[in-house]
Amino acid sequence: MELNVNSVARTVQSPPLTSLLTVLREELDITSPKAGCESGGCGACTVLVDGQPRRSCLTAVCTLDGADVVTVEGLGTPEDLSRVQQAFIHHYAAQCGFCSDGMVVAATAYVNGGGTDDTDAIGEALAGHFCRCTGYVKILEAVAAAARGDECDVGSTASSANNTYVSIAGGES
Amino acid sequence: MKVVGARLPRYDGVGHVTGRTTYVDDVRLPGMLHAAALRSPHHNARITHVDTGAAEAMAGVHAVLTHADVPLLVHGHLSGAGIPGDEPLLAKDYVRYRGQPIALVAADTVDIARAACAAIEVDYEELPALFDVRLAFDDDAPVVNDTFGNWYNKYEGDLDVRQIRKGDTEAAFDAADLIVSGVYRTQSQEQVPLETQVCVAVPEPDGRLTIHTCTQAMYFSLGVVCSHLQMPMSEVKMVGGTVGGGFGGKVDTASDPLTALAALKSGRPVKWRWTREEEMLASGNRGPWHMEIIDAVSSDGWILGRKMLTVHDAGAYGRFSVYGLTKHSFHHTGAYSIPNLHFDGYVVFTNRIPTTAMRGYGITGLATAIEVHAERVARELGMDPYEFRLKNANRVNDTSPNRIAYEDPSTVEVLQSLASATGSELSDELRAMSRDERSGDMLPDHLVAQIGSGGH
Amino acid sequence: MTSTVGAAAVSMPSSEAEAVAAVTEQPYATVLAGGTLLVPQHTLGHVAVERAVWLGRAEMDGIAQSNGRVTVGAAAPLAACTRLVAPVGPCAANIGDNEVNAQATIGGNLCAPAPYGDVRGPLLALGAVLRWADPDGIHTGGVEDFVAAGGARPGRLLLDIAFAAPAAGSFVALQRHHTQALTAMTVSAVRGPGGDVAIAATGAAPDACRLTSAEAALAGGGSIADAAAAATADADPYDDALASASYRLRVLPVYVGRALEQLGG
Amino acid sequence: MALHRGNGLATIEYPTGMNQNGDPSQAWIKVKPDGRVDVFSGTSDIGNGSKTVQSQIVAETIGVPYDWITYDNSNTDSSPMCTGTFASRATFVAGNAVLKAARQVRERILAIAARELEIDPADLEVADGAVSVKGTPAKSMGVDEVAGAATFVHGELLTGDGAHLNPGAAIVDPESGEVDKPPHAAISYAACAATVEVDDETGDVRVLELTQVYDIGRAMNPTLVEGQIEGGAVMGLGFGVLETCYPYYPSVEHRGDGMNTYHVPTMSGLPEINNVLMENPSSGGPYGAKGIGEMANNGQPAAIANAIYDAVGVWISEFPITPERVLAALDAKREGGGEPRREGRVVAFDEELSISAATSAKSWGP
Repeated sequence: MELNVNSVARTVQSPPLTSLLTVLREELDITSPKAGCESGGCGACTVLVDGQPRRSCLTAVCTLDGADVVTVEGLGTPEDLSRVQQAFIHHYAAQCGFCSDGMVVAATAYVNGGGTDDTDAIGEALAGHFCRCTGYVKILEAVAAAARGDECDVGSTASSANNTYVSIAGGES
Repeated sequence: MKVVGARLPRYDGVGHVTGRTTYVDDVRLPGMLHAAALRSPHHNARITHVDTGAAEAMAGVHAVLTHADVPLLVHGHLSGAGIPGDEPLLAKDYVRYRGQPIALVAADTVDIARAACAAIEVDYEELPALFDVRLAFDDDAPVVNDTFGNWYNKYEGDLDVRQIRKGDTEAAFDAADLIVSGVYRTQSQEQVPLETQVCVAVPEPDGRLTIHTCTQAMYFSLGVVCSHLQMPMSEVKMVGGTVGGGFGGKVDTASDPLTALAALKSGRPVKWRWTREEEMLASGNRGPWHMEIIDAVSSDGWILGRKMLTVHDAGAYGRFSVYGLTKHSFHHTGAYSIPNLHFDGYVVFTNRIPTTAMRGYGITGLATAIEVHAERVARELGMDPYEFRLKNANRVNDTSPNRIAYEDPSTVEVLQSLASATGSELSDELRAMSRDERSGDMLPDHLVAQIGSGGH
Repeated sequence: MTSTVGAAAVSMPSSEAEAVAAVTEQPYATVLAGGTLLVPQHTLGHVAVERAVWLGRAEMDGIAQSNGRVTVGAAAPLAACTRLVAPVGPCAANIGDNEVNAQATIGGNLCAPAPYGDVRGPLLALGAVLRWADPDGIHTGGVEDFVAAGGARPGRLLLDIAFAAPAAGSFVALQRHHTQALTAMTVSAVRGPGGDVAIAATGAAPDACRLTSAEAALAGGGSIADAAAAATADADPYDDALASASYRLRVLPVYVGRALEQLGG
Repeated sequence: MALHRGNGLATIEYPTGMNQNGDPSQAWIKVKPDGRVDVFSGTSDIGNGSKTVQSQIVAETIGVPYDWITYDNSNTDSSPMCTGTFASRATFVAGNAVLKAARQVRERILAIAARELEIDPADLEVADGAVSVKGTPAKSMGVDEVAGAATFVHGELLTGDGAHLNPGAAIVDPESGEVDKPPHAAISYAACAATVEVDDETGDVRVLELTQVYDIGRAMNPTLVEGQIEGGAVMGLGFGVLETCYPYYPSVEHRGDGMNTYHVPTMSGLPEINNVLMENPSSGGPYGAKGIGEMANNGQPAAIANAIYDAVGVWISEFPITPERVLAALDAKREGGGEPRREGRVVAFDEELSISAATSAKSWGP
């Protein structure tokens, strides 16, 4: 069967019930979708299938013949980062980075779908994507920034509005 | 300063958001095999018979490891600190927790490896299991740990308790206006790194081993691997440093030594990636703590003394639990200066997964206990929670339970800042407090003797 | 790590009739709909699949309404079912995150036992009629009949689910804050055209169940509080990772009360 | 149904570095002929940002731009010993190792530049990738030129090594617990306030707000330390009200085996998290740093428990604070129970949980 992966036509040989995640990682050597749980529970394997976010671990590859699959590699490159990727860097939305591949894909789908910068709406939309490092605060800020269309400098990072600094002697530092 | 203190982006941030960062599971090599483990279905059992013949005969199986394949079966992770080892890399005569690995299979595919594990015959004689740490001291309690019995007994040589004795606790309790006791039980928590335990081990043509590791501590893990394999450090190259979350759970070196042995036995690169279910049910997690605190308090809100009993549920083997308990004992007054202390702590073994490090190791549960207890005492006294805490908060040159003078404590300032941030009104007297060395009203007689000679 | 064990063949029928034929012929086939439960179990080696039939092209995902009767194809995605009347619509919306919700089907959820299978509750309350096919032919029956017949298994295909649009419906769930874990308990209530109230729960017993004692209390003129209190008689609570038996029993009346309040007079 | 709001707080302290010390870190640095700097350290980056922070320390200490630094922690062949990334030690202990190595490199750069510029090294300084004469900034040469000169004129390698080991391993007196030297590298302090909403019919707790103050020593990279604190807040939220490996502890039955049966915190309905970061430089850490990564999940559980008491008047002393525990406590209170034993000056809470209640093998109690 055929898949169009990141705009490249690929022929797939894996047995039909093989998950898209396994096909991408093990047959096509596209390693950005992560096998965080292989049960649909964590969101680290999310890719776009015909533009919609999909858990690749839950999707039998045989159901996708001819489909258009985009992984995070297909959203932008280090030289040409997408707006969401820039926002993730500028807002420090990736720490260990293991959830980031699926998170960036899902955030891209949210922004492309006309999602707003409303924190509750973002939280609902990405609720199935777990991150154990960030506490989500900066992910929410990154997605909101991307939804607004903010220009995000990838050479620096932003302070969250929720953080203030003082010195032991008192006063703002 | 320009670079330190600057809001620079992550060194590896671009790789993280573009799918380019390489984690261990992303390593792939020609001819790489995949491993799966046979794990104990029982909480406590004697292994009476193991037959790996059928598994070894399966097509696509390249190595089956049991305890007999491990050059040094028991390595003490803290042997450098004088704490003996107790945990076999693969179970030999007994399994002491459900999920304990008994064998590892390396095969062409993970499906074959799993099928081969299922084909290994193991006979067990089930034994009664112990789960409640409070019952570990009973004469008829099932025995959990073959090296130590039911609680660790080698502190500083041969003590079976980690203890702190400071000041005159009996006198403090005699003098108390109020004695408040509470029992606090905090739970086991899984680290839940998004990346499960994973290793790729590669036998190199020159006889060395390359180990792609998810460890939080490459040199520590190098030592663990070389000890189990009885190889010099020069023979093993750990490759790692990029970890998909750890939170303490990847100090255990859970997958490296066995994957390395499988690579050596098969002569092929081997990957062993744990499933999420294995991560949840068989990887080391934060241990439960049972803590009993009794405080002697004066009616004007001073904590005069504390008696504390801690029983740490370590699970079946010691790992880092003794370290965790010692750290716990050193901090059992929290952010307060309590001059008279009587602390007894035990590391108790139960037939559950061996517990290990997790963020805040030894102290997360302790801080929880101390602070709920502090709130209870304040409420019993009818005292404002901020006032009670600010009064007893450690000051410069107060001493810790183990007699180290606090150099730069900021509890007072941190609490004042919190009150301000949350709009909680503090009295002028509380606002005027500082961390400065105790004097005047802040230096009542009972705190004089504990003042240190350090400070600044 | 390409799967080599159980490299099942998958057929892709293009109509319901073809799907029935494909599922019921020997060797009996396993049904693949959204795949959210089957695919991970297959990946992890928890199920052996000899042959599978994918419903994605069988045109079994329609939702039709006529003469006050709603018919939902078994392969309708939960996301499409969220616009159905309460209690089934809100229940469908409560299952999974957005991605799982878009992919999972109502039939797949119905076929999955606890801790999945949340839609069994509202469908029981609605008195939904299921149609399913197996080698013996086409069967119709309620959720309880389908479950009693052994539920999903190779060779059996759930076709559709039909129910009369209720006068009113309500749905409440025991959903913990701050987490996405499965729902421990749901209560669905339905007021039929004749004013009679049907109540069903998931998580009150090992399988979804009607709360007939609570219904009887209402029918007998009892208050919401009476009905809520009576509900415990219908419970067969159990422990699992989500909630204890004692907690289930303790809060069942609370959620029954809330469902009935939401249903309104 | 009634929802009740309450506020609670907790204050905590936590050591930086391995308890009792004895945990070395080492690093070495070499400079390429164009002045670019290669740092070799064995510190794993588990998401905490050690690659970033250690690179910042090196850039700052040598006086070159951050993007001149290549940081290699990839293997044990090229990197010297580091005990690892745990115990909040990576910034403090391993950071000190790279700091010392960078200082050596800086001295070597100054020495070569002094020969090139024919001036006393003490009169030179390095900043922004250039060596210049103090007070005469016009007289300068780039670090790239210095490195080139070292390589091709002087036949030398600009390199440095550093190791950090906090003074010895503390020895503990087994009787008193007294130690002979500080068993930590530094101590940090923090406080947390929680606002919760409790459903008195179901026991369900929603955490609405977490406000936290952390003594961070010094923010090496403010964004990164915020990331630690925010991440810790949500992990502490999980510990406080959601997560347990053994829902029926001490029983081992009914364990959650995946992300949908073990209650991991999610993005939806996140509490409002506000932080105050207080700079209180440590005496021994690189640029005054302390390690705060681990303590970041220690304050929330008690603050939440205390807020629940404030809201509905019940104490929960078994964690996590599940709806069932809250509801059981509320039920006990409604039935007139749940009070501590009060006898004279003794107030005894939770006696039913105590070891004395379970066994006679260990006697303990007020």
